[in-house]
Amino acid sequence: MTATLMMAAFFIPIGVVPLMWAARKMPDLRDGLMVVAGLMTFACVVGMVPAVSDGARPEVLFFQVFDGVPLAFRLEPLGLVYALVASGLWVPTSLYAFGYMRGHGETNQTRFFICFALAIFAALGIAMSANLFTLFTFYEVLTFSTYPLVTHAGNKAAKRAGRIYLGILVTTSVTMLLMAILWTYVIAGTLDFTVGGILAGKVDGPLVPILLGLFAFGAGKAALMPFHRWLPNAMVAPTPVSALLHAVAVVKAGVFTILKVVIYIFGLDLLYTTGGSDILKWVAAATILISSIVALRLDNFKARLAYSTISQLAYIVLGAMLVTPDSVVGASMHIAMHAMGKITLFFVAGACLVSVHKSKVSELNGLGRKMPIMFGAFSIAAFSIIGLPPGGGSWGKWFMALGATSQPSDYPFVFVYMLSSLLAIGYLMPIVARAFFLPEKVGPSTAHHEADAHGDGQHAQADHPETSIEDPSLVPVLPIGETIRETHLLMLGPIVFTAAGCIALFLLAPQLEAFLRPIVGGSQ
Amino acid sequence: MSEHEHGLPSVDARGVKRVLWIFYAALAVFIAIDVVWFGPDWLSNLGQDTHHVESAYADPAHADPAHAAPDTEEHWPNAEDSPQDQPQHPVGHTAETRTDQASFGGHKHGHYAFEKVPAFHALYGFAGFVFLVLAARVLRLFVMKDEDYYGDDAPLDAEQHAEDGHA
Amino acid sequence: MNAHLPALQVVLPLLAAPVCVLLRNRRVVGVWATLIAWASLAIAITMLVHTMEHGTISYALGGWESPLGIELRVDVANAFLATIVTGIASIVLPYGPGSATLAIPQDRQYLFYTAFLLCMTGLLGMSVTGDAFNVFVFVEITSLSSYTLIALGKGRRALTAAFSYLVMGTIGGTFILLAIGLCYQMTGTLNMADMALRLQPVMGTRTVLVAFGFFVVGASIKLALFPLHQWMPNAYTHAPSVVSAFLSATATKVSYFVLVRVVFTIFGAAYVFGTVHFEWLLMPLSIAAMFVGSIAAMYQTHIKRLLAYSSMAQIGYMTLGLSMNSVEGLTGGLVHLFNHGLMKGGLFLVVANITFRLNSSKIQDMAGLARKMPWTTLAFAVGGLSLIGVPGTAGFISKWYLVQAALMKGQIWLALLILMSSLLAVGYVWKVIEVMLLKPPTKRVENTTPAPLRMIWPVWVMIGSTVVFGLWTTWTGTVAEVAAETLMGLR
Amino acid sequence: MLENIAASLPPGLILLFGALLLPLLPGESPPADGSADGIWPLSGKSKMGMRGVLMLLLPILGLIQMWLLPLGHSSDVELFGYALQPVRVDRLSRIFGTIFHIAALISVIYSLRVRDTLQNLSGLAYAGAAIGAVFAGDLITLFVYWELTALTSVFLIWARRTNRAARVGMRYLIVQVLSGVLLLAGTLFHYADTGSLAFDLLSLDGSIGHLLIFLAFGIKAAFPMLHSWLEDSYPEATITGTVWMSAFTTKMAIYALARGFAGTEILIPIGAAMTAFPVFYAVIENDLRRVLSYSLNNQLGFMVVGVGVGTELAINGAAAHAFAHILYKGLLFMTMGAVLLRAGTVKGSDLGGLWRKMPWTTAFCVIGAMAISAFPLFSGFVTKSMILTAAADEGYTWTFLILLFASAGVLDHSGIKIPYFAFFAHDSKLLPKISGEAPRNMLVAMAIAAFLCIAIGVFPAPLYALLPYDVGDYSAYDLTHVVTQTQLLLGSAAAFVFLQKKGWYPAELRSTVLDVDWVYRKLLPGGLKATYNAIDKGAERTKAAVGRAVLASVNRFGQFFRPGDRSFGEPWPSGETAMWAAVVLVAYLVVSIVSSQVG
Repeated sequence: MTATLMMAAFFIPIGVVPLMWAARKMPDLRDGLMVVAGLMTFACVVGMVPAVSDGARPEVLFFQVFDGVPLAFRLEPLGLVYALVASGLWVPTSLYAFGYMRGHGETNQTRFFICFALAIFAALGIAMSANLFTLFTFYEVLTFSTYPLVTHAGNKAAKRAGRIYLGILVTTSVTMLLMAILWTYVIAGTLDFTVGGILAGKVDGPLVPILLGLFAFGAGKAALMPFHRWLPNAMVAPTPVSALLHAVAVVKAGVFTILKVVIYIFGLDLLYTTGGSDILKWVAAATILISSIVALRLDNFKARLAYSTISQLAYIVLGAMLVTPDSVVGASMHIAMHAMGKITLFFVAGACLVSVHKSKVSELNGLGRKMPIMFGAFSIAAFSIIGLPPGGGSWGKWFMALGATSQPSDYPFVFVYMLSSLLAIGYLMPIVARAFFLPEKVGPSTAHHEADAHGDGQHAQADHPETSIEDPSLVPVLPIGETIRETHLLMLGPIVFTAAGCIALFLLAPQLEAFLRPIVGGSQ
Repeated sequence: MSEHEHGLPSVDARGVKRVLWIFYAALAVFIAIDVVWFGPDWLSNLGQDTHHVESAYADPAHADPAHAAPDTEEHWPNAEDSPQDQPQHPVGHTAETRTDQASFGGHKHGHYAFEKVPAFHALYGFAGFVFLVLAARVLRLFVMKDEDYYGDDAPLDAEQHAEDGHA
Repeated sequence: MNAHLPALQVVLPLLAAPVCVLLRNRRVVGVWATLIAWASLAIAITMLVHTMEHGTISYALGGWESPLGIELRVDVANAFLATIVTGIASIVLPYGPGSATLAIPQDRQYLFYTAFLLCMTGLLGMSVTGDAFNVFVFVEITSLSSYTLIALGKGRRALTAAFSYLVMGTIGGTFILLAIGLCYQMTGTLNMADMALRLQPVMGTRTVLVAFGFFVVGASIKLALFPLHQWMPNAYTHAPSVVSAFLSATATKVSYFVLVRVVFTIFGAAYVFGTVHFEWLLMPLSIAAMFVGSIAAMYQTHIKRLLAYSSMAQIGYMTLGLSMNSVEGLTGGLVHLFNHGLMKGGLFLVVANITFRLNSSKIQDMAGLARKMPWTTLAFAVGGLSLIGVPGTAGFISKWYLVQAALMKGQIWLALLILMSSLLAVGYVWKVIEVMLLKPPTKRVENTTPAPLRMIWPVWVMIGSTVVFGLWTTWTGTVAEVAAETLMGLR
Repeated sequence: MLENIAASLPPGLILLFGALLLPLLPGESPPADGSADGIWPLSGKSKMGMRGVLMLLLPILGLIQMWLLPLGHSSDVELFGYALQPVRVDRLSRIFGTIFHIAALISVIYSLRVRDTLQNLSGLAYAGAAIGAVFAGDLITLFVYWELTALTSVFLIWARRTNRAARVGMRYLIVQVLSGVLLLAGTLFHYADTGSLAFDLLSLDGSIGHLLIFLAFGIKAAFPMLHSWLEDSYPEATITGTVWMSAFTTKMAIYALARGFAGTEILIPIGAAMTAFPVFYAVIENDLRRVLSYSLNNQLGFMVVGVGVGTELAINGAAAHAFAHILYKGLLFMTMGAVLLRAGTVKGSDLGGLWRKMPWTTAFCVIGAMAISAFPLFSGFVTKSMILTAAADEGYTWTFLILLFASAGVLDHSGIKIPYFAFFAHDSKLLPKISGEAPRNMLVAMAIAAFLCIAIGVFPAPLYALLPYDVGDYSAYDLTHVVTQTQLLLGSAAAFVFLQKKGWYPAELRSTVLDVDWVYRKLLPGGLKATYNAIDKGAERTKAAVGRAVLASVNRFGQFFRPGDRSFGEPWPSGETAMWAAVVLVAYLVVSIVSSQVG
């Protein structure tokens, strides 16, 4: 039964693609199909929660590809959490995307939504994969299915971003991740995710850090420095893409891979006893701090959020590299926590762009007065990202930092987590302060379309039309009262929903923790 | 001068003087109480230290909070309101030493001999105040800057330096 | 019945070729050739199944037993190769008319089919024969027919390309003939198996050394090993696209197979890798091919030439697999032989579609093609991903085996080089995809229409199979592994 | 039954969540923009409205609910397998809870006419968080409330809606959250060490966790060198915001110190230093609300000393002093707020003679000044003396003398400077522009606070009954105390008269006074900016250089591969290819010969 649900969840996102293609001439039907598919997928994933929580590990084996390496799926709590995040946020993002894409007058919407569904399909494939080969397969599918999304604008900046995106992701995954996978295969003879790891007793000495390094850097989607450049560049994509994919599905695929490798390939004991992750801890810590500092100085809204994402991803990597049960569980929790928070922030950034044509932090003055609900949601999500109650992010951080207290050599990382909170305040709270408390600036706004979201000086090409409202029913403002003009309901709804999710995760964190504890051998 | 500008009377110099006189009188009264009431007491005790309570921290058992640990569970009076059930204080000191000092009148009490010097507090206050003000004047030489020294009123935008997509 | 299959495999297309000349009508000829190809495919698959289950089939031509008579010897490897050749032919031939209408005058199209069938005969002959001299004969049949096929291309440069190929091919053929002659001189036999036995006592001689050298260089020219690849880009560029598709998918592959045969069957791994250290020459050249081919491809402005240089790089992978002298390596080489045949054949068919509509193979002319020919563009993208070696496509499987082989030999640097060179493929594939997807359409593209269905389905059969064989490796992986073990004498 | 309802609710939550209802009630919407100098305008009409009713109800309800909880009440929950105690009622937490509710009520009355609902919301939520914190029985709950106080209170600064306020708010928030994360880190280490999360006596025993928690408390308690956030931020909050802020954060920290580090001897010198150094700054500071902030810092010093001494009397003294202090410091900030509202500034250099226009405010200010200066019959007298006595009891002679000196200093900056320069001295040029007395609700709030200042001073018994320990027969009103304290005050005042006459008393000058925040406002940003610029410039140069080099080599490389004459991308003539065949053949022979030599 659970296996059926698993396959349903896996096939619905790709099954809806031909239907959407068939309905390409009827945008409402096409978009409706996507929402229905999203709801169904999420329902399937949620349906598996009780069983998995009771210890079930549904498995589906397609066929052997290499000797002992099948294309196979097996769901465990960590994967289910990732699947829940990816599928659960798909519906709100879809709704948001309808408002955004139409409000922004984007072209090629069918291609956009189809690639979107493919990306979700790939993310679910990653979440449910039973071995590294399956995971790698869908990892690459995710890379290539998101390329058309990143380059959606089709202008010079988008093309450049697409090159960097593909260049870094493919280079890292092929030269390092694939190398590591094959190396593991040659050493261990299997690639199955196994509780306790498959490498224990088979590797030692410097090979452990080398192999782990290949995995960690090879999962370029985790944006560990110095392979992080693709992420800010990918921000030329339309905001729904930035929100769901580059804050949730894609980047989480990277850290998810790292977590899976640490837990199920190496096993925590092996890394803890050999100290194989010592160097990577510092790499992650440096990434956290450097990217936060960079974020402090960026004026472009989405770019700032992108660097914040890099920093938050490094939290998770650091949590994984601390290889204590607490930190690994915390890192796993943080996948959900960060997803919920960051998607909200991106939604707000996109709504600012569409509704009031602002793409820079310095242009946000006074917007909170006009859009109190939206910026209230932003504040809550920002708290979550910073790691303050009542945002869910504080729990993830608690457990990761708790893991760092296990041995004195890890003590510095407690402070890294703490310091990064302060830096996060530094780059997020000014937005709140400006929006609510500074008088609105008068004067020409600089951002008229998405192309400027990537402010590398290469402004939009002539082939990108000026913003026009494709659908007059979607005027992107929602007037409430005299002074309040919120963004369109299709965007505001998801924003409120995900912000509420941040608080919900704060309250539901114990359940999440108990659900995830078995991945490190804890009790149910 | 302000009188005409504001159309309001300025502070009456005589009024100020009257207040000051009251003030001087009060000061004199309190010094007098000290000298007249407590004076003999002071003279008789000159040269002797009054009862000096030893520091609780002189006793290592008290000084080291670790020793107080067994008490920490009931450190603060949780359950009981009544005084006799007051739990032990971690530092171990109680109010007993205070019993002889609570009376109004009688001889001047204090912890230190210098406190018994007549008008000690008045003098100490005067000296302390003068020192404070003069020291503050010196301090001013070092720490006083322009009002907009930090430039906090400037628009926030100046703080954005980096090109986007930097690093 | 099964015993006669090897002979039938060669004889069927050989006899069918002259029939084309008699039939003349281009439609009838097209159907006839297609049927022959399908029949050949059926034979090849039957042989493959048979050999997988029962082992080698040996067929004495004309009843003369080897070593005196000519032996057709079909083991798993041979059958595997025959299947590839006939399989590709079966898809390309039905497609033929579309391309042919463009490039070749209608009244001479029967010649195309005749030459095609002859070429197929030669390739199949090379695949199944157990006789060294036969190899030369079939090499020449293949070469001569392929000169014709290339020369059928539009424009005068096709003639120069064919001529250049002819010169090089003749040199290669001559080298092979020389080598066979030297071996014959030393052993007095032409049967490969027999030759291998009789060479053993004289292995130390200079003659054998030189013979092997001539074999190697001759075969290397035929399979376009760097730096002897020079005939290839022009030939593929100027030949009709459908011919490029067929030749790129089969001709170089069969030549590769001949080299493998020579190495393992005639001279033996012990001599080649133990004494001569052939890998010292082959491995650097393969690696150079991988890199130089890919980099050169990146700089091309014509899509067919781009694919040709890409082929050169891909051949490097195959020879690299050979040079590793291990079952895994050879399996990788053989799997790649099959997979590359599929994807390169498919890609050339895609190009055929595009040039059919655009009448140009310049990359710049394909701007914005994704909007006008979405399925064709998608096919190119999938084929390109396979060239890159993205998981889920056939190219990934080859890469997996090769890297695994390198790692099992402990050659981590080699594994890294393989992976890095595959990255270069991203460069040249994406150069095209970017133009098709992101550039605003040119006038030429604006006025175009999608290719007709009859030209799209063969493309998708080829491209689709790269995806199928990218996930379902039971057939390719197992067969190639058995073939490799057979070749290396481990079975 | 009431008790059961009350028991189901942690104290503070009524305020915390009740505040969130405010925007939902009908009320006047704020004007589109703030006034010129960022002071949010008050409603012209005295209509209270639904929001006002709710605001008044919340602290009262909260106080009732809190008092319905019996001593010893605690609620226990398990979270992540940790035993947590979100509510623990004992006498220490109850006295702080009580005064926090009272402070909230007074602040509410003071803020009744603020039309910017966000300010009121923040203030109430802030009070709720602080109340929650003092009832927290475990460190995680404490951390949550600890951070909430920071998050809610920052809006009271930002609400001024100026660039300066935005900056100050950011600095404030970062420091406050720094305290929070230190608390969190300390909790982590403490938990790793002991496996317990209970918030009880921690003590500085050399463990890193306790040290971090101590620092966390120290930041919020404004220990010397960790203090400048206080003087930086409080004067920059809105008129009502400063009143709210003056009550909670620092006293919450005092509570936490009393709970966790009572009797920690290092607190005594720390506290003594805290009482002393701010008074120097207070003398030369021009902004009167900043003067009060220094004064606040100085008063905290007394409490810290009390906690450090740690005897029952000392703890009682600290708690009582916190209680009294919240009232009189609130009162003083309220009067200065009224001045700021009417005069538009609280700069000593610009003020003077305001008693003519604002007699009631002047009177309340004088009462507050006398209370803080600890004149007999005022609240400061009955509480501060407990701390001084306790310190002397335990033989901390130098501490005692410093506290005495600081008491004289308090008289200077709060007792004299504030009322004198604001309301008396020479008449200000602003005087004609001042429309009159403070609004009535503000006066009511001030009156309540002033009444309490005197009431406590005259009848300290009810306050003593609330204290954590039994006060026994301690009384502030014996002759010695009264005489010595009055002498001290009058002597100091005489010195003021003397200095004033001599012209030595420093004039009020428009200025910025540097404090330790210079390090992070000037030194660090400057250094960082220089570093950034250097990095940027370096990166740019490297980028340009590398870019050029790469471009050149790519071009050269490309020349070789790009289609064209004699390049790799173009087939060569057949002859050349044939030559390559020969080359390969030769290469083969070389290899084979070499290998035969080797092998």
